Amino acid sequence: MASTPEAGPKVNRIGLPIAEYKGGKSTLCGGCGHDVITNALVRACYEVGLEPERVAKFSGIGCSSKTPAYFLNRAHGFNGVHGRMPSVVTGAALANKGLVCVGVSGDGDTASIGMGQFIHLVRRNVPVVYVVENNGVYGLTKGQFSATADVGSRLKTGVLNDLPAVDLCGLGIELGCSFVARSFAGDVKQLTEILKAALAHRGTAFVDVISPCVTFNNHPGSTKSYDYAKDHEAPVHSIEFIPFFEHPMIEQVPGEVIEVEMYDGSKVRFRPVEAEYDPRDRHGAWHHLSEANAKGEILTGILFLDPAKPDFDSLVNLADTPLAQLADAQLRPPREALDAINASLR
Amino acid sequence: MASTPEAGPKVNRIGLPIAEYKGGKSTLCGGCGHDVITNALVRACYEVGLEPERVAKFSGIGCSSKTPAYFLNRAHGFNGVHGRMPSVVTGAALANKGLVCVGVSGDGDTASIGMGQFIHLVRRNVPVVYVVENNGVYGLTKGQFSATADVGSRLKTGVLNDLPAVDLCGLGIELGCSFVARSFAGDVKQLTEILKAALAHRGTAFVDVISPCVTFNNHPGSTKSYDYAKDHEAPVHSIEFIPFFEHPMIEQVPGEVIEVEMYDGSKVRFRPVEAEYDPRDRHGAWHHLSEANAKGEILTGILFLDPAKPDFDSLVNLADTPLAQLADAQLRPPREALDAINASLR
Amino acid sequence: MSVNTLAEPSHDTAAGVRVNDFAIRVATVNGTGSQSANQVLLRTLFQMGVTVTGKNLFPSNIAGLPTWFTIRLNPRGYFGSKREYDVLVAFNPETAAEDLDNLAPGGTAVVDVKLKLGGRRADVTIHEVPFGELAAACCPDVKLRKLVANMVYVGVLAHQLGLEAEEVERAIGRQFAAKSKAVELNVAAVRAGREWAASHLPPEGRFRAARVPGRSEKILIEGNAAAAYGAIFGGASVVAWYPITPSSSFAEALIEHAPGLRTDPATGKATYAIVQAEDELAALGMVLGAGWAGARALTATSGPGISLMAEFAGLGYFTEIPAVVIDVQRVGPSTGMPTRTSQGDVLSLAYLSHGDTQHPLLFPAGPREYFADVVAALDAAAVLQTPVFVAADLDLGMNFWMDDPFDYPPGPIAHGKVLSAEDLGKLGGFSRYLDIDGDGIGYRTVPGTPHPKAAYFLRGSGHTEQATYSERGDDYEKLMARLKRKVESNLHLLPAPIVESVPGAEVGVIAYGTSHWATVEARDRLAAAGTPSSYLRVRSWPFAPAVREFVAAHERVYVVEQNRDGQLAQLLQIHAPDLASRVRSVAHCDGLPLTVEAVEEGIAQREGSA
Amino acid sequence: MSVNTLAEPSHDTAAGVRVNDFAIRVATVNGTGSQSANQVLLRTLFQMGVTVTGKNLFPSNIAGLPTWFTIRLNPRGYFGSKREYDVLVAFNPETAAEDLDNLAPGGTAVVDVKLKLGGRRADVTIHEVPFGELAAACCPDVKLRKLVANMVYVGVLAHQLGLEAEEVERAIGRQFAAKSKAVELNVAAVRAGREWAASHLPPEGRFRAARVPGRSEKILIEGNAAAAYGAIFGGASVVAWYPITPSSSFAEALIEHAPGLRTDPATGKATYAIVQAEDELAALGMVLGAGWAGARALTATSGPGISLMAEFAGLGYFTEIPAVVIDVQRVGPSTGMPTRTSQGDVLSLAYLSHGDTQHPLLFPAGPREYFADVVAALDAAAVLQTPVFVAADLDLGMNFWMDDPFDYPPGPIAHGKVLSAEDLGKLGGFSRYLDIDGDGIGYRTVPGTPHPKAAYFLRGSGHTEQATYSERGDDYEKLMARLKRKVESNLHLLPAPIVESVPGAEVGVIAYGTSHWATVEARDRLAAAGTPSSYLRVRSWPFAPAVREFVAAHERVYVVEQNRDGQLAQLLQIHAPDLASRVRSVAHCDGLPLTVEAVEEGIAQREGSA
Ligand SMILES: Cc1ncc(C[n+]2csc(CCOP(=O)(O)OP(=O)(O)O)c2C)c(N)n1
Ligand SMILES: Cc1ncc(C[n+]2csc(CCOP(=O)(O)OP(=O)(O)O)c2C)c(N)n1
Ligand code: SF4
Ligand code: SF4
Ligand SMILES: [Mg+2]
Ligand SMILES: [Mg+2]
Repeated sequence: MASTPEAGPKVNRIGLPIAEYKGGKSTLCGGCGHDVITNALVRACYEVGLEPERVAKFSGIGCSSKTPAYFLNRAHGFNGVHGRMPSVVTGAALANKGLVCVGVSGDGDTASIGMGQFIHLVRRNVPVVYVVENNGVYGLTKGQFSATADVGSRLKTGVLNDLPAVDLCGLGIELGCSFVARSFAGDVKQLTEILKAALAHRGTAFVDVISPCVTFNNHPGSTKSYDYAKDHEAPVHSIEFIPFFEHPMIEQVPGEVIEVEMYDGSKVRFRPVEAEYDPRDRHGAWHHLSEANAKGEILTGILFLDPAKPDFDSLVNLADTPLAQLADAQLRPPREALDAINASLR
Repeated sequence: MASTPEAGPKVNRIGLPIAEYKGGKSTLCGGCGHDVITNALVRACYEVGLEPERVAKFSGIGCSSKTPAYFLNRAHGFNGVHGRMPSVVTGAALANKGLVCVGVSGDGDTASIGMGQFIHLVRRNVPVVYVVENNGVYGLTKGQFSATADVGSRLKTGVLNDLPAVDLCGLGIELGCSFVARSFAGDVKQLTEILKAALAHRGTAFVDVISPCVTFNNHPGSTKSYDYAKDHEAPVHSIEFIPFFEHPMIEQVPGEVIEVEMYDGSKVRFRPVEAEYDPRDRHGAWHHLSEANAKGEILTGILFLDPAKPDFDSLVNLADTPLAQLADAQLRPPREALDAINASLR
Repeated sequence: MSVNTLAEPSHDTAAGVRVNDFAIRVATVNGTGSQSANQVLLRTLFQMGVTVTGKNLFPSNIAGLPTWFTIRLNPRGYFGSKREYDVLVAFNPETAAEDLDNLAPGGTAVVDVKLKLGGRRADVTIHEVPFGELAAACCPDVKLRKLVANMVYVGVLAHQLGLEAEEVERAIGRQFAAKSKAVELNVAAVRAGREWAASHLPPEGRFRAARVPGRSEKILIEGNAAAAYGAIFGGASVVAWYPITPSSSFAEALIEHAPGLRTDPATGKATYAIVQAEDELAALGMVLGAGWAGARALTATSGPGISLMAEFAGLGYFTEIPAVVIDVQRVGPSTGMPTRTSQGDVLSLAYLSHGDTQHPLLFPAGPREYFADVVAALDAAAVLQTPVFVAADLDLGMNFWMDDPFDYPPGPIAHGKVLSAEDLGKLGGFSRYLDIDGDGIGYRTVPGTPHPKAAYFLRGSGHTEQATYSERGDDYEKLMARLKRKVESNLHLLPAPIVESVPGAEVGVIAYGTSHWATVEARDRLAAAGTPSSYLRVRSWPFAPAVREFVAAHERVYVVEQNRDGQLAQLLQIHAPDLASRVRSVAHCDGLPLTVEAVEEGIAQREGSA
Repeated sequence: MSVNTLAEPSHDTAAGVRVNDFAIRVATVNGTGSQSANQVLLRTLFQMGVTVTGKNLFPSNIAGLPTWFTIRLNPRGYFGSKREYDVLVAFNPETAAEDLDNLAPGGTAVVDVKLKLGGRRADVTIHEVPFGELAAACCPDVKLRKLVANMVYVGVLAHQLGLEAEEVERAIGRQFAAKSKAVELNVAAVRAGREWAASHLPPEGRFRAARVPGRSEKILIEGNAAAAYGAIFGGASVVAWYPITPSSSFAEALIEHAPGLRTDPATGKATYAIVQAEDELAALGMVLGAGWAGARALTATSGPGISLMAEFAGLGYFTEIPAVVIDVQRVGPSTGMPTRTSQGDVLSLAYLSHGDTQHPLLFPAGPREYFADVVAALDAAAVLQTPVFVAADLDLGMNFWMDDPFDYPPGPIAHGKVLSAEDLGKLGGFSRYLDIDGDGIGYRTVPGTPHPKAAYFLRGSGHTEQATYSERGDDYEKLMARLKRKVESNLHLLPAPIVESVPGAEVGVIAYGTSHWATVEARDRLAAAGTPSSYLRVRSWPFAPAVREFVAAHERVYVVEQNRDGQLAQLLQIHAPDLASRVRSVAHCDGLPLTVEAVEEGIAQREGSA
């Protein structure tokens, strides 16, 4: 990998130092999980050698949704309205199929107000890396429970959540999302590998990251605290991402390792921790996840993956040139065409 | 059952003839599946001897959503806006916990525009019989595909649907909905039993009914036509509903039959068709459904059932008297209470 | 579109026969195929060169409820509706008696003999026709008979009105396009009707249609289809929509026509994307995402969709994203009457979203203008970098209109101020929201522009000229003032009002959109009755300076529109408070296309008490 | 609330010492505990009987950004804000220099010695305080030191301003309620500050606070908490909400206070339901469902939520469902400045939804009135059977205000025309939308009413007086006309304007909501400078007849408000077009509470050019 000490490059594949992937200064609380994810995104983009200008960043509203301002200053960003990022990404992805879309949302932004749009984005398999920074609360509005809060979790004020959590990964699997992952801001290594794989995916790459809110939901009694997540994290496999431009260190894939080739030729290797966990098996994934949830475990890893599913751009049969870059002659039919229409209407 | 020819009563348990459960004249197309469901609802309410005045009817917008005007004229009805029935029901159920709420929606109304609210209603386990009259299209706007249209289904115009269907039952099971059923307008007997069981449930009783649109989606090539559904229906069990006020004809439950007691003391007996189908097993239900979908089968029956899950009214700890009927003295604290507040603010 | 483009010599003849100057109402049940028959009638008259309008009044369900189709023939080029009808085809048993009662005295009714209405009125001519028998005779297939019966009334009318048989058959050919069996069947049914009429009815009716020469350039088209062509020729590249009457036919026409006109010949791939969104919030979200990313993006909806778009509309305004929204207005509020026409969304559109906003509105009156307005809106949105709304309505969108042919868009496609990588190379960077040119409009870049300084961060929260986050009051005030200036100092980008000044007239009349057509005729009637008036047709908002001048030049100004509260009149009162007392509202909305009588009476009454 | 309820004798003394007549600004970083310190300051002054306002200016994030708290003491009972501040606590390194530069000449600054600002200005007094050391000395726990340092500045100010030690400690006791350890720590910190000041600073500052006797009845409360009490005493039974600044504290206060006041003593169960909805569409949907089903239902939100509620608002209007929506306005459009105040939603609220609508609006100015307005809105909604909006704002909702105590609601709870089963037994049935009483208001029933004729079918589509489906134009027109009449002929249900007529004044001033406070003072200043004016405070819309009369009685009428476009002025121009030219807008919105200077200058300028 580009970041291993041996290679030790100051610049990446396309000659950029990591600084060129950074964003503005974060205005989040010190220790907020979201800042960790921001850094992982910076590192992932740097390591896979993405041109920052090819990236478009998206978000809704919330502390999490502020973060696109804190990475990739050289990429355009769209910080829209609360819960409606999916539709904005969909439009942008259609307008310019050459973009690498990266969306960051919160659990409130996606699982509460944004639920409908999220599901329809997944259904369309819109090409985007869709990160939910999941802290179980509305950070920006001062800590009310969101729809991903677990039954029995308590706020600092003592308020108890008695509604079942929406499991966005379970939902993703049910909906046939082509890339469903969960990680934890306390597990940066795993998170970074997952993000790199997500960037190599064509279609909706959904990544739910437990991202503790240190100000409102990191106390004992919370099920989204650093401590709780550390104690309950259960990775289903270890993940190694091998970008298309690198040769794997070990050519031979050992027997228990599952290798999946991504759209751009990159490879992801999974070494199961949970025996026989195969991320290509949708039924198995749902089953494992559902059982883990019942036990209170937080299953992490790339839970499900289907690199072959056609993405929305290909379903729509878009022209090769991005729509946003079409010449006028392609946008407006000639005068004769209108004459013919007029004639046909007589 | 009240409707068996032997008993042959002109009136039901509470002394009402079936005519008292009817509504206005339907303005739907002749042969529309929705009218069949309307009739099944009339019959179910009649047979369980519901007081019509205790019922509140709800709907969104669509051909399906017109139907609450066609049953139970003696019940109040609320035909609101497109896709937002769940929130309206939630408010009404809180306002008057004594109501039996019956909602009718369409696949467009629920699975497209209404997806977010639907999920949150299920999450809260709001007490309502929630029927989706599922025809895979927007009937009222002349037959565009909805989000439940299957991949590969074709419109009369030849337009092909290339997006995967949202399976509302699968979604319900994923979300832990406490009552998930699927039926078919061509199978009135099953449908009526399911609806009676739904009326006896406390919590969200979700019933997805394949309800062909004879005008826009009943042609060869459609996967929501009468013919297609007849050919592909796969009931997981036969269902017998025994209302709380009746003695079962056969006291002894045969070995393979599963009996579930409902909130009001009624019983539902399931005789598996699919070997070992147990509607109390959430994992099994999801698995069966998912496999059936892959095979193109339409699994019908009460797919999942959890009568013990607390409903929203009980979570909210509502007063015994419905909020809508509270006396003024319960709505406004006394003068002394305000004096004390004023004093506390000095 | 100018006033009275189709004026033609009067055809009134002696002996009380009315030529090309009457209205036909066909009352049927929806879902029974009567629409095809009515289209054939309308198209035949159009092909004969007659000035004709067809108004379809249909219920908000799919089959089984009453529907009326009204065709007006007119020798003076008027396209407005009138209250009365002179010829009736009563085909719906449920409404037949009422329909007959409302027929103008002296009129002619064609009714099914089974309805037994022959003796109901003495002051009209009632022809009782055995439709069932005639249909059975010409259509062996029992299932199709109901459909075919409709064509029988076309035949009866063809005889009575004197429709040219060739043109009827040509119209049938078009209506059923490739389906030759259907053509045959329908032609046979028309003949059966005509033959029956020839042998049972007087040789000529009181109401006659006669060919008008020199009309070969005219086109006949549904408004929404014209708008779809506008989108195609306007260069729209991303269209998101959610089905809703009466806007769906816009998207459906686009889906039909775009492949033939906007497919890349080399690859066979589409130079556009049309997405059926999950609702209207998502539709506008997609449009904003696409517009921001450099597409020419557009959506079409109706009232309920507009309400749902409010939040995104505010985002588009505040962050300056090009977007076009077509609102095919229907009767609100709420679901209201989904299949009835209205201009009730004007105020909502103008100020859509919380906070201070101001969205340019365009008001097309006919299909040719609707085409041009969609092109203009796409250009204006790109140049102004803001959502632009085309306020059409059901009457325009879903009815077939006769009009002059479409004009090819005059200029090149306008893309506004977009900086390329080369531009940035020269400039060394840019400030997204800085008003360097003094016209209130900044320069933008689109994502994917290959230059390290191309990016900016768009946000719906407060921002500086450099697009950085700001909570400073002065940044906010400056931004908001510029947004206002941006629109108001670039009004030349919007279609200009059309003024017809009548020297010496104390009265001014203002109309917009489809209210134009009844107003034109009402003004002529009022002038004939001694009240001449000047006229201004508003084609966009914010108002051009000419609007104020027009109000200032008249003692009393009547604003004609189709809503309850006189919404455009209110906008005018706000625009010109010093002249507000001159502005009087003639607002009328019952969901039907505005009638000449409603306008005439509305103005005359107020003039009487002036 | 009347004008100048708190007038008190001036306390200005000789030797340039200003008593109870100056403003303090505390500049800190948010999330560092400074809010508690500022509350203690404010509360101490309040307890001393001083007329005092506290304005919290905070950023839209949770921690680490600049925040300012401004306390104004005033001997004439004014509650408006003024532009200048006289005493500064500069605690935020990032803004300290700018904050110091803006201090009024002659002012006093308390700054951290570390900032090295001692020599920055000669025309103000700068006290450099070793906050770090002082905090360290009194707080052994390193983690808490940052918090405690805030209390040290309270101590320094207590010394300089002459705050009564007992009252400071009482205020700390209240602030930290049961947490006795926190109380101790903070009391110690205040003492440390005071002692340091006593030994290092001159014995008395130029700015002094002095007890004002006879103020024991006053209350101090955050506006949204007052509104929550209003909901509790107004009998609200179903409240649905979605978190959004600056409305969340309304729901949170309700969640805090309802259990103690609205629990059924017999069962321990709640006589209300509070639901956190998934978004604002759902929140209003729940409210409409509950209102229809007979609950007194309410929601609170801010601008973006209002936009999302547009469709449901139209449904509520068209189908006549009681509902109350509190809009705690912030700066829009879009996300805008979520933690800044504005009156920018007025037009959106008035006409929320597509189609013709008209929603009653209430404009509370202070907490006591906010309480009363929520009660009044619940009653008016029930009686009028329509959504009623309470248009508050961030300044009112999230700041602490001194006010007279709450009045117990005068009459019984108003439920409007609801028919019981017995009523139906007597009547034999009813027509939901029939105007039998001639006041535009029909009778309704609620679901569950045990009578076979109780039911009706509510629909957002066209309907008859009997609530049956209708697409008839005349039914629609009749319904829409009645809806208009219903509101406009029952304006007595809404709070009446308050008028202060000054004989002979040519100038009239109109304000509403929180714009009132700066306006009161600006009028006094203008009068002193030779421009006397009459005053009308609008408390609801549609306007009562008195508003028109007021405009008619003055040559020039200035409408003061906090938005860009002069939205209420526009409503007034529409309301009285014949007087529209008299209406002038003094609109100002930078997100900060309106200042006296902005109003004074706004009017004076326009008067100058009048
Ligand atoms: C329409 C709308 N409603 C409400 C809000 C207020 N709001 C801002 S952020 C937020 C929730 C954020 O929660 P989440 O997405 O979980 O992000 P976090 O702050 O926890 O990272 C809410 C409700 C808003 N901005 N817009
Ligand atoms: C906000 C809004 N958008 C769009 C519509 C138009 N509309 C009416 S019904 C309908 C879809 C109905 O589909 P479905 O729920 O499947 O009902 P069906 O007619 O098929 O029974 C749509 C899109 C509307 N009424 N409101
Ligand atoms: S409030 Fe919570 S989510 Fe927001 S920045 Fe602080 S720690 Fe992060
Ligand atoms: S259009 Fe389809 S769904 Fe609607 S009434 Fe007709 S058959 Fe039923
Ligand atoms: Mg969160
Ligand atoms: Mg449907």
